[in-house]
Amino acid sequence: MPSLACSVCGADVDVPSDVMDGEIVSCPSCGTKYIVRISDGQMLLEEFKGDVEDYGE
Amino acid sequence: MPSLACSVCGADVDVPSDVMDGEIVSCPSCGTKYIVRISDGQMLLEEFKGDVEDYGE
Amino acid sequence: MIVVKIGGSVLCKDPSHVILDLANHWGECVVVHGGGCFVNTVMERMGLTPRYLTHPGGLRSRLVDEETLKAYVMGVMYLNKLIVAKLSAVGVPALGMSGADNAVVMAKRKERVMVVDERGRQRVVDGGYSGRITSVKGELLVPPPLKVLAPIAVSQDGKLLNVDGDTLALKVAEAVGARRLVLLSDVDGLFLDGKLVERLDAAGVREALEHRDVVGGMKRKLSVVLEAVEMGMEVVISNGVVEAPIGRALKGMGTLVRPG
Amino acid sequence: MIVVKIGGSVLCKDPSHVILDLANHWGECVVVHGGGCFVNTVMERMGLTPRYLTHPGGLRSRLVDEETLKAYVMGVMYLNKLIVAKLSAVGVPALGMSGADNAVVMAKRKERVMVVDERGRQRVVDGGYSGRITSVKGELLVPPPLKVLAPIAVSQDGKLLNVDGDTLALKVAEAVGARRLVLLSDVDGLFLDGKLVERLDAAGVREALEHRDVVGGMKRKLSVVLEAVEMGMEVVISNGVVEAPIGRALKGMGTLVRPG
Ligand SMILES: [Zn+2]
Ligand SMILES: [Zn+2]
Repeated sequence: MPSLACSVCGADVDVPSDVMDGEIVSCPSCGTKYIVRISDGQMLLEEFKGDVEDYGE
Repeated sequence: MPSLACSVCGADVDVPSDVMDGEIVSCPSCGTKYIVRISDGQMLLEEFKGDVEDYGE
Repeated sequence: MIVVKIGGSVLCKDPSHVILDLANHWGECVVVHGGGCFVNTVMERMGLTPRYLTHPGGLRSRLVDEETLKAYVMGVMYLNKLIVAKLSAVGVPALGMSGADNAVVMAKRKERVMVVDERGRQRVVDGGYSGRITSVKGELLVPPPLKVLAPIAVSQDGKLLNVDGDTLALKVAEAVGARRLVLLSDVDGLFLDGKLVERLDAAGVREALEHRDVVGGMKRKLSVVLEAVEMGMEVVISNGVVEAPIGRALKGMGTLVRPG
Repeated sequence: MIVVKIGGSVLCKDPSHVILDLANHWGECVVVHGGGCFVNTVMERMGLTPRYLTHPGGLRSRLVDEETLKAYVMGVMYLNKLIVAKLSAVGVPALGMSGADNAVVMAKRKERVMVVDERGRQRVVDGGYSGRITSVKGELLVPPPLKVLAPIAVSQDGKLLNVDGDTLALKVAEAVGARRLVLLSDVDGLFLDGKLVERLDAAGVREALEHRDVVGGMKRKLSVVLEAVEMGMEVVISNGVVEAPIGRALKGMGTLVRPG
């Protein structure tokens, strides 16, 4: 399972091996939520700021 | 070729044997124009009063 | 003022009663309509398959790509003109509008929406041509003539966007200061455990939202109802395919929801 | 007042120039648009084959049965909303309308039309859902906002009807007392013997109507032009897919037809 560094606390954030673009992951250490961004084979963590439509649920 | 009586002058108005509903025929004697109306195998002549869209030509 | 939302199911089944009844009430109404069922027919005819997004909490929304948007705008605008034409025949001066007309309903494209994908995982995807309503020009919606509003909004940069009809009705009601919101569909109201719920307050709506019978379209509708009653409006969820449906709704027949 | 007819060919090819130019002229304009080419695309997508009637004298018109009417209304109303949305993005307050809105354009269904059938014989057939315009409420079409009118009329009994866009533009011009009528399509004007005709008077139009190059759509257009100049209007047939097409037309570029 690949992992990326949390930009807040530096801990390893695990990413499922079958991850898809846009998937939500959390840092196991500080709880920061991320959106996994995949483009051109590169994987990045984008901080999840909540500016996403969740249909009020 | 079937024919029907002109309701104006009584002359025989010829109708083509392959006539279709709505076709225009004229009385050879007085010139009155008719619309041939066919329904349920019955053929009738309806006087053509000109209240028909002809696109101004 | 009263905002009357005519659901797509009413338009697809039998719009004649609500159109006739608008002749009695139009002077104090704004109409918002839906069209989902007809849009699906149009899409099918055009060889497009309706697709939906499932959101956390179970709500679903239409996935609106470019081709779907075309079919959507065509379908709902056809219904809009059908309504307006029928209203003119019963003597109601009616002006059909989309939100793009006079930019009366503006929205922001939902660039990022949260979905639950096939594998049950939460994912952020592009929302396509769906919009979140940002403004409604209420002063342009007051009769006469009766305004009949299709569930289409316009973005700042001039793009047409799909918006949810019930949500639009709520925003319109807010913008015109309506005290009553009538939601007409092809069912008699909210059913819980097989029984029609005749009266509800805000707390009751919150409870109902957790009920196992409340799913899909009704869940979305109740979220809208909750917002409306929290603003102090009276809401009726009622049947639109029966005689004099607006009169019936205003008498409280169906599910009447009051703030208190 | 100026009536600007935007042909379907302009909308299908590139409506951006005329929309931008309307920002300069909208205060004194009414827009009427077409949509034939897009309607054909919609019909094709829906598995319908466009059919036409040929009339004595050679004019052709669309055969509008019930399914065709649906595709027609959907297609032209989609274009109507596209125009209005794009206008809103360039700051033009625009209200898209069909003739059914406020019953602004009323028509009578063409119950009996004369055609020349496959065998070359004249025959009276049902005209389908095509209408002959009986009234236009000009006072509802004056800006602001700019009115953008789709070629749809309504009958007394509330049926939507297809009407010809050029003819609608003429009737609108008459109703609002317009002095100028601008007909925009994707060609530079009237071509006879391969050359653009820059100036014409009524007599010249009558002559041109007999010219072998004048067939189909151009024949219908010239009949409309003749009626317009006989009412004292100035008409320009001009290109709508070039920069500043309205400004160009008002300078007389294209085919300028004057009464005298
Ligand atoms: Zn962390
Ligand atoms: Zn005779």
